[in-house]
Parts: sequence; structure tokens; C-alpha cells
Amino acid sequence: MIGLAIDSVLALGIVWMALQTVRSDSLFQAMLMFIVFGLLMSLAWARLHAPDLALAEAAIGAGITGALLLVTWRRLQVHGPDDSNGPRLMTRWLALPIACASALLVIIIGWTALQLPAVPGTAGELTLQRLEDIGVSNPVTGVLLGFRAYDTLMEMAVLLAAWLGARAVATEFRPGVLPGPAHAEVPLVGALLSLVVPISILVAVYLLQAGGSAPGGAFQGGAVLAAGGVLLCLTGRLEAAAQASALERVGVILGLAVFSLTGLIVMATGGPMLALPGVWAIYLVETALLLSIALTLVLLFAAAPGLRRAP
Amino acid sequence: MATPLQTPLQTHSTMTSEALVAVIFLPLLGACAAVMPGRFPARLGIVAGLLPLPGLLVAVTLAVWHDGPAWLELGGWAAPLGIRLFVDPLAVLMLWMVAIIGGIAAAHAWFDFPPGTGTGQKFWPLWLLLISAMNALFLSADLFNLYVCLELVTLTAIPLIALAGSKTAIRASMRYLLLALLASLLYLLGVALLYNATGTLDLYLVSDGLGAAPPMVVTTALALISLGLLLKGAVFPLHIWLPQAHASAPGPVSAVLSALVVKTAIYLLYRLWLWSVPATVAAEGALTLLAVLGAGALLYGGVLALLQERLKLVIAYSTVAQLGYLLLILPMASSSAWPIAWQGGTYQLLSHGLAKAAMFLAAANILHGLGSDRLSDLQRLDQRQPLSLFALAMAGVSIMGLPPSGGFLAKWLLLEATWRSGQWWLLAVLVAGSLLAAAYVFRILAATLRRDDPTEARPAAETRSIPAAQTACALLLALLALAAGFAAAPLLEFIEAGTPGTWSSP
Amino acid sequence: MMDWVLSATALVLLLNLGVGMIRVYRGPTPADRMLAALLFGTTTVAVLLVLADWVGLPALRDVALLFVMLAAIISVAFAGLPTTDEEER
Amino acid sequence: MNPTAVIYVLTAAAIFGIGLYGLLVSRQILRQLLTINLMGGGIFLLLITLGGGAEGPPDPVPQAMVLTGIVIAVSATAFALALLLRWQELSGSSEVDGDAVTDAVTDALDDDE
Repeated sequence: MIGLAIDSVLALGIVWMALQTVRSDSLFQAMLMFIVFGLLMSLAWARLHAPDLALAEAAIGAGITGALLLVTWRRLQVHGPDDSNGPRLMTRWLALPIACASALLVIIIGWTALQLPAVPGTAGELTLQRLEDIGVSNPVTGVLLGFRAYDTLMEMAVLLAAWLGARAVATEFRPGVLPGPAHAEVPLVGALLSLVVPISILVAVYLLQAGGSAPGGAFQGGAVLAAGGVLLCLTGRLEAAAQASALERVGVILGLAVFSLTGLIVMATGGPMLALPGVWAIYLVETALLLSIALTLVLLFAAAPGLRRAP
Repeated sequence: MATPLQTPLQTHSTMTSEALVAVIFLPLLGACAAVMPGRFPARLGIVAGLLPLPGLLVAVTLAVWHDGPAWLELGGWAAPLGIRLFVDPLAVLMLWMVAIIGGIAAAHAWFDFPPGTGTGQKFWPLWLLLISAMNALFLSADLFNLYVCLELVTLTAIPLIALAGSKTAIRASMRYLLLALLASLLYLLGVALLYNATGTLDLYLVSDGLGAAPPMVVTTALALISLGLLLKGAVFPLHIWLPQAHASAPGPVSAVLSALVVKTAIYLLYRLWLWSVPATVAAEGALTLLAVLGAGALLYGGVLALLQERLKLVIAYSTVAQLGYLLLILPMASSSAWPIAWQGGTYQLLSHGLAKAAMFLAAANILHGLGSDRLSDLQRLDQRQPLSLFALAMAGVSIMGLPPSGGFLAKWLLLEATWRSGQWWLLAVLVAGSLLAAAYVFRILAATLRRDDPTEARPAAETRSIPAAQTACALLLALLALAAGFAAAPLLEFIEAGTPGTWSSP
Repeated sequence: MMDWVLSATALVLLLNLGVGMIRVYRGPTPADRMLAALLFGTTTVAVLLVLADWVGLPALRDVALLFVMLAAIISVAFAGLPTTDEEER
Repeated sequence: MNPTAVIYVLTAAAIFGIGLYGLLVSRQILRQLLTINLMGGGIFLLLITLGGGAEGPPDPVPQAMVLTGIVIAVSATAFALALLLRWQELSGSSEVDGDAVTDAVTDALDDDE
């Protein structure tokens, strides 16, 4: 009974936050609501027995996305007129029919989903039966780097495309778009950094290592490492640079290149494409993925082609 | 109605599977190389990523020609567990289009975006990634993997549009992006429902489970997926993002967008309705509805193309119209004329791709040379850029469907199929669509041949010369579009071998 | 019994979050929002720790750990944002 | 279906609908991006709940799908934000001008190059 009460409170919180994200008049407030929405989603994943997702949602969904939104909002304020509190609706007369249509869709989706019977012999059940063939005991890692490794590879290409796209549309390099250096340095920041940054590296390595048998993996680890990098940007330790250095470029393509080449080498030696030969290969690929994910996310956050140490 | 595809044939020789993998991974690794600084890695990436594709495709084509369609299980995991690639005549045809159009457009782009420097650094990694993503999409047999591929196509195509840099281009990119993301989400929601209804994500295994699933679930899932794809494929009335996006992109990008990128969604609609959905479930009504949308596109796009004042916008609206043909064939899937309809539809896919890419490249040359692509500024084009005009005219012949072009053959087959299946309303739409196409193509040609009004004419000093190779690229594509009308017999035979619903269990 | 206590605790903590949400929503000053956000971090960690036992997934403690780290970063991110009148609405 | 699952399925549907409504009626691009992310969250929640998350560890395949989806969502959002910055730089506004329907009509006759 109390269990249901917990679920209801959580569900109501999620729906309310979603509603406020859409409805609140100030854009800044909408973003805050969205970040809280991400936190609550993370709790929902925990409740739904999916700690892998709770980790990912906390680090990527709420953490990195939230930071990206806040910093972009800030840049919009600095570089243009403020219209974030202007009229929220596109066309008032369309709002009601669209609301009705959306409500109808909610009913259809809810009704449809509730009708779904349990289907035996799903791909997921097969995964659990065949997990030993991969050599890791965390089924999610098994799917991501074993059975459906191709998805993960293509997803890395999507992340690369996002960076390439952001680089392509960033017209000119505008120094000072990162907040931080403009403020007087608070004495505690240095101490905080010397504590948090090493911890973020430690946690990233731990999550990567744990991914084989427990929740965690390259994506969560990469996001945590990226969070450390974001902190360095926010406190002005790292600055945007007009060009990516060769090392940064290597870092961005590292995950995709190592993953593809491993797959191709296995294939060339007579194995099937993208079958990683053993757990060591999984960790090798995952390490490359982690580094690429972390670097790409930080570069996306900085909205700059490259980064350099602040003088 | 098409029967579901039975258990497919085994994987062919390892050489074929290696060629299939290379078709996806060479451009992908090429993109990685092009990210690195300097001219050499960029050139290496472009050449190694694009040049071997035709050679690889010859091997794949021969294998499919002799032994029929094939699977490749990635990682060695069988279907419901892992992801597999599937290659059949339709997929082979699409891969050829990517290789040819992508290759020729790349040659055209080489001059505007020199590899390894300035904008070239931004352009080439995205371009190669887009080629790789389309190849991956045409080969993938997994619904969720297709979602990832669709996102990759979107997230590489849109920055390429934005590279044009104009206000219109950025605005069009923004709108395209928002609608494309919405489309992906609709698709993903449908896939989520399908997975839970059938327990599999495999495009060709879902059909087994669909018969047993509650009809409401199947209807909702298929409706959501189709809606997403219609939005991505810019099918009337969801085409609102297309004209500005295609018209404001850099020339080679416009060519690939119109010839290939929008086709990815239509291709998936074919796969979904003609392969995944078993005959017992597919409602005749749904296919007819899709055809009605196609008819709407054909007429609306044709009329709007007639109203445009800028060459690239005419061509872009012509794309909206020409996509309509591809949906018109669907209601004939259950008739005896289906093989002909299928040949016609697939041939339209091919010939429109070639002709439209040729038109966009020619338009890019004209825009670049004259500094404007307003129809009123195009007069005396036959003296200023005769070869670009020639390419435009030849591609126009194919778009109108005049003999001896590939477009003529496609439309002829479509007419024959509608005639035989007795779908008179389709016949009427086909004729009206062709008349509209003729009208807007002739309008362009008339504008280019006009020579009165010396006051309005721009001074000749503004005319810039175009690298001969760029003119040649447009000409080559136009010639290919025309040549598709000759020696079509083996190609049509190959297409017919892949008609959905004709394979039986091995 | 233990289960009951755990779930009741989780519920109370969640309701706490709800009260915090109201503060984030109403503001009115950035400081209010900031403090509420910090409360969020702390309470979420507590909820996760309780859930770890209630749901029976020790791995949720890792998630709690991650939240502690991210909370520090979010505070800095907030502090990095200048206080314009924008936020005070 | 157990009551917990029912609660989360309905929540998922509601978030998706709220997101869709927000996307279609908002004129601020940043807010439209928020709503797209809301819709994605709804789909993810649906996948995990239907995958049996209410009773025990959910089906690993949807979990992997959601994990992939989260990374794709952040990639798309990051690119969209970069594009938005560029749009604001060129137009001086971070809003969509006019609404999608009337825009399509004006675009048909429009060439502001």
C-alpha cells in the first residue's frame, strides 16, 4: 500500500514537472523544472529496478543536459535581446485543439500499452539465457557491447556527428562565452576542484570497471568524467579555443575508430563482424568509448571546436 | 497483398559479407580520417571512403543476382538476439544510388569545399558520415538500429544544410531539425510498442508476432511509425520543412538531400508495409490512405513548383511532387499488376534520384555563375552556361517523363500497372502529375531561353566561370538519368526478382 | 516490519522532495531556488539509499554516490550563473 | 498488469502527450527542445515499464535501447543548442517566427536571400 503511495507521489511529481516545463512563463524556470524532472526520472529508474539507467539519467539526462541548457540560456542572454519571457504560445487559437489532440493521443497510447500481453521468448529473455557467451554478467553491458554492439557503434557515430555539427554551425570563436572567469574567484573553488576532479576520474574508472558485472559502463563513466571537465570549464580552468588540437581530434574519434577497427580485425581473421573476442576486448573498446564520450560531451558543453588551459 | 518474407537465405560467401561491411565502414573510417587536421588525411578519407564503393557493389550485386537476397548476422548472433544486415535487389539499388550520386556530388563539392582547409574541414567528415549512415540504413534489418541510423542521417544532413550559412538556411535547418526529432520520437514510440507486442526488433521477424498481437496495439504502432516516416519523408501535408531546407543548402547537399535522404523514409515505409506487415494484418485502407497522400503530394507539389520564382525552389517543390509517385503504387500490392507497379515505383526511385541530383547540381552551377537563381535572371542562359542548361534540360526530360529517359520508363510502367489493376483514380492522378511536371519544367526552360528585356538583364560582368569539372558532374548525372531509359531490361529483371511477396521459403 | 519502515521513510522523503519542488517553482529569489536545489540533491541521495534496501538493489548506492558528486557540480554551475533580474521572476 | 506498472505506463503516456503539446504550441526554440526531451523521457519510461521494471529487473534489451536513446537525445540537444545560438546571432531572436502552418504558406512565395 505504501509502495503504491510512493509510486503515485513519484509519478505525480514527474507529470507535474513535465507540465511546468511546458507551462511556466519564465524560460529559466522551465529549464529548472526540466532538470528536476530529470532527477525524478532517475528516481523512477531506481524504483523500476534499472540502476544502469538511474546512473545514466543522473549523469547525462539531468547532469550534462542540464548544464548544457543553463549555459546556452546564459549565452543567449549575453549575445542577444532577452525574449525568454515573451509570449510562450505560438498561436493561441491553435493551443486548444492541439491540447485536445495530445490528450487523445495520451489516451490511445495508455490504453494500447495497457492492452499489451506478456509475450514469451522475447529478445531480452534470449539475452539472459545466452549471457555467458559474452563473458560479462551485467546483461545491459552484454547487450550494448555484445549482442547489439552495432547499435552502440552507430550511437558513437551520432555523438561524433553532434560535435561535427556543432563545430560546423559555430560561426566564429567567441571568447568569454563560458561563464566563470568573469567573477571574482571564490577561495573555496580551488579546494573544491582539487577534490571533485580527481573524484570524478576515480568514479569514472570505477563505473567502467564495474560495468562488466554491476550497473555502470562506458556511457555512465564517460558522463561522470565529462562532469569533471564541465566543472573545469565553469570555473575558468579550461577555455574555448578556436581550433581543436590534433590530440583532441584523436580523442573525439577514438571510440568510433577503435570500435570499428577491432570489429574489422576480428572479421579479417575469420570471425564474425563486431564480435569482440573476449572480455579484454570489451574493456579495451569501453575505455576508448569512455574517453571519446567524455571529451565530446565537454566540447559540446563548451560549444567550441577545442579547449585549452586558461592562462 | 504481399505475403510475409519467409525465412531468408543463408549468408553468402565471406567475400560478399565483407563487401557489405565495407560499404558501411569505409565511409565511416573515412570520416574519422577527415576529422584529422591537414589535407592529406582528408583526401585519403574521401578517396578511400567513396571510391571503392562501386567496386564493392559489383561484388554484392553479382552475389544477389545469382543467389538471391542474403543476411549477415553481426557479431554472429542470430536474429532476435542480435542485429543483422539484409541485402536484396531493392537494397542493392539504393546502395548504388548512394555510391553514384554521393560520389558525383562529392566530386562537385571538392571545388567548393577544398578538403582539409577552411569549410572543407567542416564539410567532409559530415558528408562521409552521411554516406555511411545511408548505407547502414539501407542494409539494416533491425527496427531500433534503424532509429539510430535515422538519427545519424538527420544529424549529419542538417549541419550540411546549415553550412550554407545564410539566414534562410539556418532557419530551414532549425525547423527541419525540430520536425525530424519529432518524427524520430513518433517512430521510436511505435517501435517500443512493436517490441513489446512481438518480442523482437527484427524488421522481418516482427511479422510472425503481429498476427497474434491485439489489433489495437498493432494499429497504433504502425500508425505511429508511419506518421514518423511520413514526416521524415516530407510527404504531403507534412512536407512543410522540405522546400526551404533543400533550396537553401549548398548545391551538392541539395542533390543528396532530394535524391537520397528523403528516400530513406520512403524506403522504410516500403520495408514496413511490404515486408514486415503480414497480409493478414495489413489493411487495404491504410495503403490506400498512403496513396491518397501521395496523390496530394503530386498535385500540391506540382502546383507550388509552378508558382516559385527561384530555380532551386522549383526543383525542391518538384521533389515534394515526385515523392508522391512512390506512394501511389501501394494500393496495387494485392492486384495482379503488382510486379509492374513495383518495377515502376522502384524505377521512379532510381530515375528521380539521378535526374533531381543533376538538376540541383546544374542549379548550383547556374547560381554560382550568375549570382542569382531567380527565373527572371536566367535569360540567355544558352549563351552563358550552355552545358548547365543542357544538363538541366535533359534531367527535366526525365522528370517530365518524356522518352527515352528513365523517368519515361518509370511513368510508363506506372500507367500500365494502374490501367491493368483498374485503379482509374490513380491513372487520372498520374496524368495530372505529369502535365504539371511538364508545365514547371517548360517554365524553367522558357525563362532560360528568353532574350528580350535588355533592361532587366544583369550585366555580363557578374557572370563567373565554373570549373569545367563541376559542369561535367551535372552533365554526367543528367546523362545517367537519360541512359536509364536505354538497356533497362536487365535492371528491370533484377528489380522484378526482388518484388516483395514473391519469395518462397527456401 | 523492516520493509514497512523503509517504504514509509521513502514516502516521507519523497514528500519532502515535493515541498522542495514547490520552492523551486515559486522562487522567488535565486537563493531560494539554489537552496531548494541543494535540498534536492541531499534528499535524492537519501531516497536512493532507502530505495536500495527497499527495492533490493545495492547498486543504487552507486547512484547515490554519483548524485553526491553531481550535486557539487550543479552548485558550482548555479553559482556561475550571474543573478540577473531574469531569474528573480 | 500490476498496479505499479499501470501507474508508470499512464505517467509515460502523459509525459509524451505533454511534451507533444508543448512542442507544437511553444514559440521559444529552447523550450521546444525541452519538450522534445520530455517526449523522449515518456517513451523511455514506457519501454522500461512494459519491459517488466515494476516487478523485477526489466528486460535488458529495452534497457540498452533507453541507454542508447539517452545518449542520442543529449547529442541531438547539444547540436540543436549550437544551431540555436547561430540562429540568434543571425536573426537576433531565439524564437520561431510565426507559426509553422502560416509559415509554410508564406515560404511558398518567399525568398529572403
